[in-house]
Parts: sequence; structure tokens; C-alpha cells
Amino acid sequence: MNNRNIVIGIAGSGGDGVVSAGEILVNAASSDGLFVFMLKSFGAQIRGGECSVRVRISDLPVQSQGDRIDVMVVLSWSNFLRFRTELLLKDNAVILSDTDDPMPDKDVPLNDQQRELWYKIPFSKLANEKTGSSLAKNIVMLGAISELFSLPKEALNKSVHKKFRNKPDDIIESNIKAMQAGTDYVCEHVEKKDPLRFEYEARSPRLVMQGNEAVAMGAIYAGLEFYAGYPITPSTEIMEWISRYLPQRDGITMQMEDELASINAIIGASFAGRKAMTATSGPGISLMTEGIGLATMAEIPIVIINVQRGGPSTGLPTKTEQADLMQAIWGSTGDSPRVVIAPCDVEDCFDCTVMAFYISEKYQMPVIVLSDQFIAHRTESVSPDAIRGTKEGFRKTYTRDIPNEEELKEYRRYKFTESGVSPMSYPGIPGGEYLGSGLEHDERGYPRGDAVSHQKMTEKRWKKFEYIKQEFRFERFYGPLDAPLGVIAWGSTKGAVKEAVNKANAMGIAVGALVPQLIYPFLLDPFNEFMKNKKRVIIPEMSFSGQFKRYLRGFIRFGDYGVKDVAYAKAGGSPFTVEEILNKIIEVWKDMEARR
Amino acid sequence: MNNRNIVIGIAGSGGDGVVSAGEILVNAASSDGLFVFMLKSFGAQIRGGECSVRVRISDLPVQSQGDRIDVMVVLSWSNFLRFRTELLLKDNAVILSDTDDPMPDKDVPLNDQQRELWYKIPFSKLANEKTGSSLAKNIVMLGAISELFSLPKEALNKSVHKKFRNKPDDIIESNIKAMQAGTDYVCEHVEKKDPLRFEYEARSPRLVMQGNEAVAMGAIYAGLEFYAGYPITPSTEIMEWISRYLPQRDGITMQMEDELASINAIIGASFAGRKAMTATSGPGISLMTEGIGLATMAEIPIVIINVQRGGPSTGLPTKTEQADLMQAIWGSTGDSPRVVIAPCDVEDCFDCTVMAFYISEKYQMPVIVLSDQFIAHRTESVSPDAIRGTKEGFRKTYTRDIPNEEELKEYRRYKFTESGVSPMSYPGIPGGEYLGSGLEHDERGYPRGDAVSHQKMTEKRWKKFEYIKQEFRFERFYGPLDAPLGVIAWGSTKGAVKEAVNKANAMGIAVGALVPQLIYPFLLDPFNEFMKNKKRVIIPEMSFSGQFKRYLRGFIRFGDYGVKDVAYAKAGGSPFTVEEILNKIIEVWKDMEARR
Amino acid sequence: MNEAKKAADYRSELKPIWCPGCGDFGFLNAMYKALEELQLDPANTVVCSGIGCSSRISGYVKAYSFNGIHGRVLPFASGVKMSRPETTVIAVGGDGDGFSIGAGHIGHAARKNINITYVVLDNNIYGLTKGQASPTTPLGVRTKTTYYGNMGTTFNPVRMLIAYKASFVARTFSGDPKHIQKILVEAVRHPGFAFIEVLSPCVTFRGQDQYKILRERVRYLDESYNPENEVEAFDIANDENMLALGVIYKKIRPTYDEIIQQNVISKAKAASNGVAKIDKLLEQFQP
Amino acid sequence: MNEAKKAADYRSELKPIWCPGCGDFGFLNAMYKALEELQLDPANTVVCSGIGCSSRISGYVKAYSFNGIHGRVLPFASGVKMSRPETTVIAVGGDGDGFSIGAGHIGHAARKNINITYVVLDNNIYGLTKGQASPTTPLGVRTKTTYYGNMGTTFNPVRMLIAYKASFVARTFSGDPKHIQKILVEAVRHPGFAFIEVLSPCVTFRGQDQYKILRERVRYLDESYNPENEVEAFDIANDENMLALGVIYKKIRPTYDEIIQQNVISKAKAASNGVAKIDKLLEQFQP
Ligand SMILES: Cc1ncc(C[n+]2csc(CCOP(=O)(O)OP(=O)(O)O)c2C)c(N)n1
Ligand SMILES: Cc1ncc(C[n+]2csc(CCOP(=O)(O)OP(=O)(O)O)c2C)c(N)n1
Ligand code: SF4
Ligand code: SF4
Ligand SMILES: [Mg+2]
Ligand SMILES: [Mg+2]
Repeated sequence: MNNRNIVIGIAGSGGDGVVSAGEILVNAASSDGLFVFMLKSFGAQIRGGECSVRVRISDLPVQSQGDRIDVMVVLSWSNFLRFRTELLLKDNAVILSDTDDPMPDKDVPLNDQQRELWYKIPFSKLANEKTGSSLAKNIVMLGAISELFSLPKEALNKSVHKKFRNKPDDIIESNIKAMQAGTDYVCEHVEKKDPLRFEYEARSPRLVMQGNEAVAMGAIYAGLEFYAGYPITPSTEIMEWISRYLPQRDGITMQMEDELASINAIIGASFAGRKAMTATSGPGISLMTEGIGLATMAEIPIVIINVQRGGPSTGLPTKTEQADLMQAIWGSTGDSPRVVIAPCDVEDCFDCTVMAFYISEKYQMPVIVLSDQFIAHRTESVSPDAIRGTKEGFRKTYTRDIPNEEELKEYRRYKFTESGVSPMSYPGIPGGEYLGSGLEHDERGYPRGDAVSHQKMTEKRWKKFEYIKQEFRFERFYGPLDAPLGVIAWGSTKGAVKEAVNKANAMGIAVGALVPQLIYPFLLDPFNEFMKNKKRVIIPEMSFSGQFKRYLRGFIRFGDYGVKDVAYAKAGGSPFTVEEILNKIIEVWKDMEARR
Repeated sequence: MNNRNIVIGIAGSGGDGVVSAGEILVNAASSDGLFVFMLKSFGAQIRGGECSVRVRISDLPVQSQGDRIDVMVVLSWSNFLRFRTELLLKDNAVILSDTDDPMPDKDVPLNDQQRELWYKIPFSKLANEKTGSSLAKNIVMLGAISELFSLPKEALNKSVHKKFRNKPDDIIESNIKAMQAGTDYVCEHVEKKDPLRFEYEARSPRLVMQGNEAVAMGAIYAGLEFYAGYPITPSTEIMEWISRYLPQRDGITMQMEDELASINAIIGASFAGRKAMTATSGPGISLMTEGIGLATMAEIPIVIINVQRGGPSTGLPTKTEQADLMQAIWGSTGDSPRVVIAPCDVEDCFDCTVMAFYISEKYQMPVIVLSDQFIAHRTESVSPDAIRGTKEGFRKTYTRDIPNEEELKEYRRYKFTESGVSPMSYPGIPGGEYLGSGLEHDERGYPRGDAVSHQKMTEKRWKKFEYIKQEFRFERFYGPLDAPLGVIAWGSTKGAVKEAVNKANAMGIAVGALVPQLIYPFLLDPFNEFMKNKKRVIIPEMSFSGQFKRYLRGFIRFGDYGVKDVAYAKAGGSPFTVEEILNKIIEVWKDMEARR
Repeated sequence: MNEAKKAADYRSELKPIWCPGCGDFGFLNAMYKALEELQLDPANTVVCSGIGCSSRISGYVKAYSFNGIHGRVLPFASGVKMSRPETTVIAVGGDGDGFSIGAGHIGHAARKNINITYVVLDNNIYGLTKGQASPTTPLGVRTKTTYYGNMGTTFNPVRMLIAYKASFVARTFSGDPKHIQKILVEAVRHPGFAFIEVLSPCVTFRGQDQYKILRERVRYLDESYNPENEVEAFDIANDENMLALGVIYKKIRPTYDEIIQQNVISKAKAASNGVAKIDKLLEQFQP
Repeated sequence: MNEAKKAADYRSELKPIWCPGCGDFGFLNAMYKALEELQLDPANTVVCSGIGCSSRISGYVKAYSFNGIHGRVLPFASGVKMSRPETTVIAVGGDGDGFSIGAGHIGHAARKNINITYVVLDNNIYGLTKGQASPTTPLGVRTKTTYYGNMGTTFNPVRMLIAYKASFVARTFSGDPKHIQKILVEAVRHPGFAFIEVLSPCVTFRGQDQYKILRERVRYLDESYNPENEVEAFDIANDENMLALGVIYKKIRPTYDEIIQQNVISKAKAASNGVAKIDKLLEQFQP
């Protein structure tokens, strides 16, 4: 049996080099143009503790992490056992472990078949022999699996070189030897019992990125000039990346004392005419709601990235969830329009961030990008063209209009206009001086407390939505549009949904899916198209209270289309698997059949 | 024509004694057992500036401020003009003004009929004569109108005495003389041109309260022990009242440095076993969202009063709006259940606060009471029985259960139970030591980051809703339940809705109204009852974006009842008038008739 | 700006709505004069504030003005200044805005030496919300939230600012607009974070006699005073009976925008060999 | 509690997950000993914290413990203490938790003299989020958010606390658990707000050599030192090269709970003639 798709799990302790091994694998595969998807998982400890990666490598585009593991590399049994519920193995999974790490007597979740397909290889011993330390056991392991499953050896070699490029030559050499030792050991001592062989065609290299990096790149592409933030898991890498690279382009990064300061600092920078952004997560976004309301009221363009994590409160800082949706849409007091965009994979993080700047700068309002930990921290291979801008799709950037001479006469910063967007000046423009204000105000920005002014200004602020809706339609449809069964999902749930929908259709189930990218304001058109012929619609989401479903129902009356909405709401912590979604599709499909 | 209902407007500058006059009127009427409703309105200035009151006095219960004014007392024309859009006069309104304050030549919104019914009385001059200063002109005015419109003279006399009770006797006397001078002047010099005479039967006295005072009283009735807060309009009076009276009952009031501190301080106090509360508005509640999420996660009972004001951002601090609804329900990140209750008038502020403590203490979770500026700052007469607790209705208070001996063995603070509510200890109870935590946790409170624990604990926290729903049903129905046309409203909109529904039914329009008190969790039963036979439902709300409508649609599918939901969403600033709601009812009714 | 500006040219069209006699008038008028003395260009001047009676001032000055939210004027001002260092930024707020809800920001703006002027109009009360205790309300005073008298030791802002390593710390008094003008001009010219506490009576909630009381409690630092000694400055700040007016502490060190330009941006650019292009940034994602 | 408690009795069942060698172990063990020395009753002890590696400590102590949100441990602790003055309250956090996001609260808890002990485990870094600059990270240090070196002057917590009028300000060092124990016992016994800065190395993000570096930079205040002079204490705090260990400042004044009892509650009760009944409160609403 030759595979064009393989899912490899590696588990060990923090010191076992699990992540390094995963990264080398990913880089190797990507440099041969393969499609890659890697998830990492850690215990609560900062150092030491348990650690695992799951690397999916494929000759074809991949949408998800791959539900079940083909090859499980156990660098330490005790640590592997901590991931029992996360690392699900195929029934006929191949197991690799270190000869010198005895398997515990009980509680090891391996079936007989797996025990059959189990290779013990002296990873540490070989590493010791070749490098004088057991540290390189992960490299020995790579040599072994590349031989066992025909992974790209040449590329692995290059990747190891790259990994150690800042190290002295002898270190590089000894690691290369260690890898060779793994390969040799397999050749000489291992009798292959499993049929697994990976097969592929090499193509031009693909980039390797994490969601947070794609956001940061997107911001820089869009022309970011000022970033202020406060570290918080799982968003911190955005700030770390930007603080290193933005200054190369004359931009400013400020680490503020808290999120209240961060949001107000970017409002200040944007008031001063700069493209400004912050990124945060759960607790931090809560602290920003007052400032987001201020940006709406004072009509200041800002971009806020919320990398969702498990909640409420401090919750599950390193785990994913999709339960900040309602808060993103409605989180400030008063009628406070803001735009909410949700990326659904790593590449989309780039796009959505670019789009966020476009909307916020053009419509002078806050835009929230709702990423989540699942996208933020996973590694995916990405087409270089997609990022360089040759890809078809959204790539517009916007440079803020400044008021013209006419407008600067008797300048009215909050002038009533057709679109609700008024001429916006900033310091440095003579004649453009005005009062920006979080109080309700008149066209000049001067405070006004009467109901009539408030009604008019509120209308002005909401009008923008009508224009934004005309600019954007970036929803995705999967499967046949006219299928009677539908799935509506958002954000990171896309991957599992897309793969499940494809599988279901292959099984003869007529099911289509809709994944909007612009979440708020609500764009009815794609739903109108999607709802035609639908009888049932499943709404899977990582939110126990079903926020997405509640939100949708607020804006579309499923009943009017004769559609029954079927909730599939679960708490976060771990993302949906393809299997879960597929099973739900099958369940609802059967029920539909039964009632036909 | 004899009136059992009269609406008196008084406008002037800050120094004109407008509010004092209103208060004396209100007290007088209430001590004769009349029903009273008073609104105050100020300019943005702290001192001086314009100022008006609108006092409705009636022999029958009143629901609203009274749309149009019967008697307009102008103490200063220039200041009156600032309220042009707020103080709408009846076509045949009677006007009173000071002889020595000339009316401006133009822009005075009086019609010919009103100009006919216009009395000029030398308020200041008479005040000067009787008291040596023009300050008492408001008292002269009271003497004049009591004579002109047969207001309760004896009671006014008593009220003036009470108002000045801390002043020296000669001051009281001279004020009484000033009042008499007003009466005498009318008797001697004024020829009555209008037919207005107020008529009523005296009953036992009613209390006079503002919404904020009723909240404060309710909290004390419910057993409040600890209050922490930070001043903010229009909620501040709650804290001011409590800081004075709570210490009389051994309770603690702390003014904190901000709202972040306030919410965490009450969480601390409640962790320590005390009934704890805070009150705030717009910007302040935004700062509390992180803390509210913490209370949900750590299962700490707290009560948060949000007196809504116009938004977003600093917005309209002294004006009303109902646009914090979604934020109250969904304002924290993660799936973060909290209860939201909305009072609909002053008396209800008391009830809702009592209920909030009951729910929060019993179910160990945050409860938000959504009042608004319209309720908070208006004065209403209230039945003493209603507050003393003999009134039929909700009056339960709850004393926190402490864990029993059995439970304290291997104590599990977050034990999984049928209802989701676990035994809760607090400092001072030996054996009850535990870790309270904003992180996801196990039954002991120890941190857990896995998806399975999170799912189970999330379920636990949400289960409580099912039990809360069984405890409460405090919605109000007005008009015939089976009418084809309905109105669904919440909070302070109730007054205008109730009055409009009564009027509409009197006109032959079959319309019923539903006003829930428990807003979230969503109680379906009353809606099921209400929806039967309905064809159209109007949803009036002071929220431009129609938050209430979106919220309702998230939980009931109007389509399934064959009902069309008709939005009536407007920005806040001034509350709905009865006329507005009635016109909407008529409009929709006509449309229904036309399509029949 | 070609012609010399007059004080009146810095007046906006919005009319102050402060109570007659409010100390903030004294500061505002002195500020107009200081702006004239400095000949600042309104197009390159940002006057920003939080929320409070005092914070209304941003509306009364012709400049790029911003009336933000309660307590957050310093982060806002930092954002403006750091992203547009050529502007003059003056942040204004009340004692509640600055020392209560905004207390977390002052130290950070000060230690970084953000090159702005921060003025606190300290009236020892919450004016706008009608008279509750602030962190500087004297002990024992009855306010709307301290019916039985204000409790808890009060803040000493000047002392705090010195401890925060602010590079310019001064105190002045609404009753002496000339002194305000002098101090404000010096503060704006100071390269770095300049803090001014203005004793500014709230006549409505602290009484009309505040001017008199304060006049008796202030003393002017004389010319001989050398404000560069931290410990001495701290000692002077400690005297809460006789409040020293003038520049109490001052020491010049690099401003944050200078530091970032010199130590971050120039290093970063050197590391990237000129302005980094997208394609160059992409390289790091190559496998 | 009938029998004498041992240090081990204060250990919870949760196992610390700090990195091997983390300074916080030193403090935790000293804390167990201090609790033993104080013979505190777990049922009347509250240990609370914010978020950070250091803040995990609340989970490791057998007491009423609370692991709240980032930066808000002091308001939480104030709520506990004011509403239940008979409990001993120990609040713990990191330098980020306390001096960055929580900076606005310290001054207020200190000036009010809330009778709690506040310990900051200062490792000059954000540990939990894996190594970003904190307000006490030394100048020039490369961290995850300061690739080109940390910029901006750093905070001097002891100096700040003195300026805030904290009634007890001390510094100690993870490398000397005996000293910690002594200081902690003294702090808990101190009637009023007691602040302790614990120099507590983060071996993972600040390097293993921190113990050594710090050991060379600390000096112990000797017995002769009188901590009651503010200006002297401020001067000692100013020395950032040789960090003084010990009680740097201390002055006893009434605690906030005492003040409230004596000046508010007793006055209020006198005004109401005994405990106010609902009916009595209602009287004021009679017309
Ligand atoms: C988050 C938030 N909390 C509370 C308020 C209400 N508020 C407005 S101004 C103010 C205090 C005013 O005092 P200060 O800053 O001293 O200014 P002053 O009016 O005395 O000049 C408060 C509490 C608010 N606007 N926002
Ligand atoms: C509101 C909020 N912002 C940010 C974070 C993320 N966060 C958690 S701990 C921490 C800082 C930790 O540093 P410190 O307080 O010094 O503790 P240490 O880990 O060094 O002991 C941060 C930024 C958070 N949990 N909540
Ligand atoms: S209330 Fe006080 S601070 Fe506010 S304007 Fe009036 S006098 Fe000035
Ligand atoms: S990261 Fe640093 S502070 Fe955190 S546990 Fe490890 S050594 Fe301690
Ligand atoms: Mg003030
Ligand atoms: Mg730290």
C-alpha cells in the first residue's frame, strides 16, 4: 500500500526534541512542495513537561490535522500517556519507540495489531554513539522513519543543515551522522512488518507559516505603522514578530502596561494618521471593549486581532475555542458598530488582516479579526504566491484619504455624508484641527447631548455597514450549492467541515457547506443562495452555548426558507475532527431519509 | 372640565429652584396618596445652565411621564427654549411666566391657543417682597398654580415645611408667606381663562423614590454586606445612598480606584462569604467584563447593577438608552453564563435587586440588573406595602448554604451535581479550604487544561440555567393575551407600552403586550403563551441596532408561530412616548386590516 | 504659520461650561498665553484629555484635540507622540482621571520618558460626577461618597512622580496664571515626560474658600533651588502643609522616541540592510 | 486548630510545575515555614494571586486560596480583608502582574493601609508567557518583545511603594529562604499594608546565572538601620546597584478596617440609633 498522505505523531518530554523533529519534518516536506499541517501540544509546565506534535504530510492539499495517526513515535512512554485523549491512533498504526525506554505494564492504549506493528529502535544509544549525547535521538529517529516510510531523505538532510546553520560545522556533521545511523539501523536490523510507504511528486517549495505569523505578515503587507500590545497567550507571537520586523520598516512597536493602554495607544496613533493595530486574547479583549467603543464613537480606524482561547476568564490559555463571537460583535456598550472578520486557516490569516486594514482605514472604524489558537499555533504550508500577492482574491490596501481644500474650509470632521464616512484629517494638516470625542457630538466634534443629534450620528455610524456589505463577499461554498443538507461554519472549523463534506459527497450524501469570512455586518446574499433547496442546516461550532447559531438566527429566519437549524455546539479545548463532523452529517442525513 | 390627571412642566435656569419646586409638588401629591411621576432634565453644565422638570400627578396609577404638557411654567424663557424638543405642549396647554421675564420675539414654539391661555405673574417681585430675595420665586409659583388648578394646598404647605425643616423658623415662615402671596395674587389679579381643574380623592400617603434609591433599598433588604464601586453617571446615587446607610447595618462600602478594582473587590468579598454588589454604567461595565467572566468561572455570587446611558463610549452620560442588552448577555469572552434581569419602573428596581441577590447567591453566579437612566433618575410614588414586603410577588431572600460535614470530608468546591450548584465554603469554615480559580479546573479547583474537563465543567456552569428558569416567571402581560397584534418590550419601555396598549384597546384595536423581567436565560413559556394567535409582533426598543429583536430571534423562531416581527428600534436620548408606540400600533393594525 | 499667533487664536469655538469661578478657567487662560509664548502651530499640536470637568479643556483649544475616555489619556498621548514625534502633545486630566482610574499609566509614561506634557488639574474631588472623594481629597472631608468623612491616607502626586523617575515634576496653582504660564512653557520645552500638578479649586464641591486656603498653603521655590537632586526633591514633596510651587524635580535624559529611533529602528534597519521588502520578510518562512 | 501545625501541613495536594531551579520554589518553601512559625489557621488564611508563574502559588498552599485574573489580586484581597478582617490575607504576584497591568492598584491599597501582605516575586521578566520584558527587566536585555534590547528606564518598586505611603516596605531574595521567612513573618504581623519585593530568578528566561549575579548585588541592612525615616528609606531604595535586603521602611498607622470600624461604622450606627431596620430606612422616602 502506497500512501499519498501520512500522519505522524511524536511524543516525549520537553527535552526530547519533539518540536525540533516536527519542524525538520515539516520543512523537509515543504521544500519538496508537499502540503503540511502540524499541531503542537504542551503540558502546563514552562520547561520539561510533556510535549507532542502531529505532522500531516500530503501530496494533495490538506484541510485538517488528520483525525488518526498512521505512525506514532514514542520518545518517552510516560509522556506519551499524557496525550492519550489527544493522539488517537489508527487501528493499524505503526509504533516506534526507544529500545531503552520500557513500556509501562498497564494502561497503554495499544491494540494487538498495533503491538504487532511496533519497532523498537535504540534512538538514545545511537545518538550517544554518534554525537556523544542522547540529545540527538530525535534526529536518529528522523533517519529511521525516513527509511521506514520513504520520507524525502534528501530534503530532510537539507532541513537538518538549516536547523543547525548557526552551529559549528562539527555539530552539523555529527547530527547528519546521527540521522544516517537511524537509517542504517533500520536497513540492517529492522524487518519491515507494515505496508506503509509514502509516495509523492516533488514540486517547487512551499512556505511554512503559523497563523500568528501570517497575521503579522498581513499587517505589514497592509502597511502597518504602529503596533501597541501586551503579551498574552496564544497571541503573543504576533507582537514578537512585529517587534522585530516592523522597525525595519520605520514602524513603532510599543509594549504597553496593559490592554487598556494598548487599545488607547493605537487609537492615539491612528488619530495621528498611522495604520495601527493590536493583538490579544480572551482576558485582554475584555479589557479593550471600552476602547473599541471609543474608536467607534470617535470614528478612528483600528485593527484588533483576537486569537481566541478557551474561556471564560483565564480559562484554557493554550487551547482553542470559538466562544468570543458574540463578544466581538456586541462587546461594547451602546450601539457600537464594528466589523468582525474570521480567518479559517493560516493563509486566510494573511488575507483577513489585509482586509481588516482596508475596511478600518476606509470606513474609519474598528475591525476585529477573530482568529483562534488552533489556527494561530499550527504550522501549515502556504503557497508563496498566495502571500506575495499574485494569488487571485483580496489584496487591496487602502491609504487614508485626507480632506481636500474645499473640505478644510469650515472643516467638519464628522460631516454627514451619503456613506457615513467623513473627511478625516490628522496632525500635520493645517486647517484640519478638530475635536475627536467619545462623547456624542455634532459634525464639528463638539459635545451634544440631545436625542436628535444622537439619532442622526448613530445613523451615520451605522450607514457605513451598507457600503461595507457591497464591497465584500468572501464566503466559501463547498460541495453542491443546491444540496438539501447544509453545514454552516465559521473560522477554524472550516478545515474539518470541508474535508467531511467532501467525504460525505463521495459517500453519496448530498451536502454543501457555507463558511463566511466577513462575519459582521451580516451579509444576507450568500445565505439566500445557500438556503435554496435546503431542508436542514447543521451549525457546528466550538461554543457550548451555540453563539454562532444564535447570531445567525438573529439575522436570518431559517423558518422562512423551510429550513431546520441543527445545533452542533461543543465546548472548545480540542478542535473538531473530520470524523465528528462527518458522523453528524450522516446522522442528520439518515434522519432526513427516514422522514422522507 | 375636571382632570384626574395633570402634567406640569417647569423650566428655568439652575438657580431658579426648578427641581425644588418639582420635589415639593411631588411630595405634596404623594402625601395625599396621589400617583406621581417626575422627570428632571439638565444641561451639560454642573452649575447654572438650563434645567427642567415634568411632573405628572394623577388620581389613577400612572405608567409614563405623560407625553404632552398641560401646564407649562416658564421661570426663564431663554432656558425654556433649550428644552424645545423635550417639552412638548398640548395644543391647549396653559402657560405661566414671570411678568418680569420678557418673552423673546421669535422662535417661541407657542401656538395662538397657548398664547391665549397665558398668565403672567410677578413671581420674582412677589418673592422679593415676601422674603427679601427672588430665590423664593419657585415657591410663589407653587402658590399660584395650586390656586389656579386646585392642587392640594394643605399638602403643599406641609411639603414646604418639610423641605425647609433644617432651616430657621423665619425662613420657613417667609416661604409659606411667599406661597400664600402666589395664591393671593391669582385670587386677586388673575382671571382664569382655561378650564383646567385637578380633582382627586385623598388616600393614605405613598412613598416617593427614584430608581437608584429603590435599587439601593432592594440591596439592603436582600442583605447586602459589601459594596465596592466607582462613581459614574447615572448610577452614582446608588453608591452614595449605600455609603451612607449600609454602615448603619455593619456593612462596608469601598470607593475603589476604578471599575476593575470594584468588580474584583466584590468578588473577594463574596469569596469571603459576604453578599456583595457594585453599580455602574456604560464605560464602567465595559471595564467589568473580565471580572464578570471570572465570577462565572470561579462560581462566585455577585450582583452588578448597570444603569444604562446613551452610548457607545462616553456617549450621552445623562440620557437613557437600552443598548447594553447584548453586552450584558454576551459581554465576556468564552461561554460565560450570567443572569440578566431588567426592572421596568421604580418599584421594580427594588424587586429586581432582591431577585438578583436571590439568584446569584443560590446559583453562585453573576447577576446583572439592567436599569437605565430613565428609571434611575425619575421620581415615582410607590406603595409603602410594595417595599415593606407585604405586596404579593417576589420577596425571597437567600442565605448562602454552607457545606455540611459530609461535604467537607474530601471537600470538592466544584463538585458535579444534578443542578450544577456545588457546596460553597468561605474563610472561617475549617475543612472548607479550596482553590478558587479563573482557570478551567477540576472539582477541587485545581487547574485542568484538557478538553474533556472543560466540556464537563462548562456543562456544569450552564446547567444552573435550567433550574433558574424553573424558579422564575415574572413577565407581565397587558391587554388581551390572545390578540392578533402584540408588543414585546423590556425594561423602561414598559410604561409607554402599557399605556399605549390600554389606549389602543380602548380604541378597538386588539393588541396585547409582553414585558419579561428575567431577560436571560431565555424563558420560552411566556412567549409560547403570548404567541398563540399572534400575527404580528412589534418590538419597540431604544436601541438603534435592534438588539432586543436580534436577541429574541436567537431564541424564538417567530416563523414557527406564523408571526412577523416588526422592529421599532430607535436610538436613545429620550424615552418613547405613549403617542409614538400608539401610532406604531395603529400603523401596523391598519396594515393588518388592509391585508385581511 | 506666517504671522505670530495671539493667545486668542488658540481659542476654539466651544464655550466653556465650567461653573463660574472654577479653577480650570485660570489654567485655560494661562494655557492660551503659554501657547502664544511658545508660538505653537495648531496643526502640529495635540491637546488630549480623559473625562472630567478638567478634561473638557481639549474642546476649548484650537488644535488637534481629543476627548477620550476616563483615565486613558496617557496611553492615547503616547500613541500620538511615538507615531508622530514632531507634534507637541499636551495631555490634561483631573485628579480622579489621573490618580484614580488612570493610576496605572502614569508610572509607565514617566519611566519611558515619553516626550509629552501631562497636566493634572487637581481639585481634590470628582467634579463632573458632582462631588465624590478623589485620591487627593483631604482626610475627614464629607463628600457624596464619604458621608462620615473621607478616610484613608491621600496620595502625594509629586512624590509619586519623582519615584516614577519622571524627568520633570512641577506644581503650580490656578490662582496664579502667570506662574502656570511660566511652568507650562518650561514643561513643553522640556525634552521628556513633564508632569505638572495644578492646584485648581472646584468652587462647587470644595467651596469658594479654596483659593484662600490654598494661597495660605503654597510657597514658591526660589531661584536658588536646584531641582536636580532626587532625594531633596522627594523631601520637599513630603511637605504637605506648605505646598512648594515651581519645578520640583528635573533631569534631562533621552526621550523614548529618541531611544527607539537610535536603539531600535536604526539597529533594525542595519540588520535588514535597508528597508525590508515583503519578499525579504518572506524569506524566513522558506523551508 | 489544636495541634501545632508543621510546614508540611500548609502544602496543598497540587504539585508545583515550575521549572527546576525556579526562584519561586525558594519563596514557597520559606512561606511554608513562615506559616508554621506564625501558626496560621488555614481556615482563616487567604492566599490569593493574579496570573503568572509566580501566581500559581495560591494553588500550592493549603488555605482559602484564589487564583484570580491578571493584575487584580490587590482589589480581590482588599475585598476579602475588608469584609472579613479576622482573616490573614497574603497576596502574591509577579512583576508583570503587579507593576505592569496591576500598577494602578498598588498605590491605593497602600495609601488606604489595607491590612494585607503583598508579595511580588520579581524575576524581571514575564515567565508564564515565555519571556517578554517586564517593567523591571534591565535596560538593554534582549527578550522576546525587545529583540533589539530592552528600552526605557525601569521601575524601582521599593521607591514607588515608599512614595505611595505603604506602611511596610521590604526586599528579600529567593536565594536566602531564611531571610524570606523572617521578613514574611514580620510582614504578616505588621498591622497594615506590607509590601515585599522578592528577587526571584527565572532560570528559564533570565538565565541560570541570576542567582550569582544577584548574590553579588545584594546587601543586608544591619540591625542598626532605623526604617522609620522616609527620606532615608527613599535614598536607600535609590541604590539600584547594591540592592538593600531587609525592612527598608516601616511606620505603624491605623489600618483601613480599623478606620472604617471606628470612623464610619460606629458613627453611622450612632446616627441611626442602633442597627437600622428596613422600616427606619424607608422613612426618608415618606413624602
Ligand atoms: C470608566 C469610567 N468610570 C467612571 C466614569 C465617570 N466619571 C466621569 S469623570 C469622573 C471623575 C471626575 O473627576 P476628576 O478626574 O478629578 O475630574 P474633575 O471633574 O474633578 O475635573 C468620573 C468618575 C467614566 N466616565 N468612565
Ligand atoms: C488581561 C491579561 N493580559 C495578559 C495576560 C497574559 N499573561 C499571563 S501572565 C503574564 C505576565 C507574567 O509575568 P509576571 O506577572 O511577572 O509573572 P511570572 O510569570 O514572571 O512569575 C501575562 C502577560 C493575561 N492572563 N491576562
Ligand atoms: S464642578 Fe467644580 S471642577 Fe467642575 S466646573 Fe464646577 S467648579 Fe469646576
Ligand atoms: S519560566 Fe521562569 S518564572 Fe516560570 S517557572 Fe520557569 S523559571 Fe520560574
Ligand atoms: Mg478632580
Ligand atoms: Mg515576572
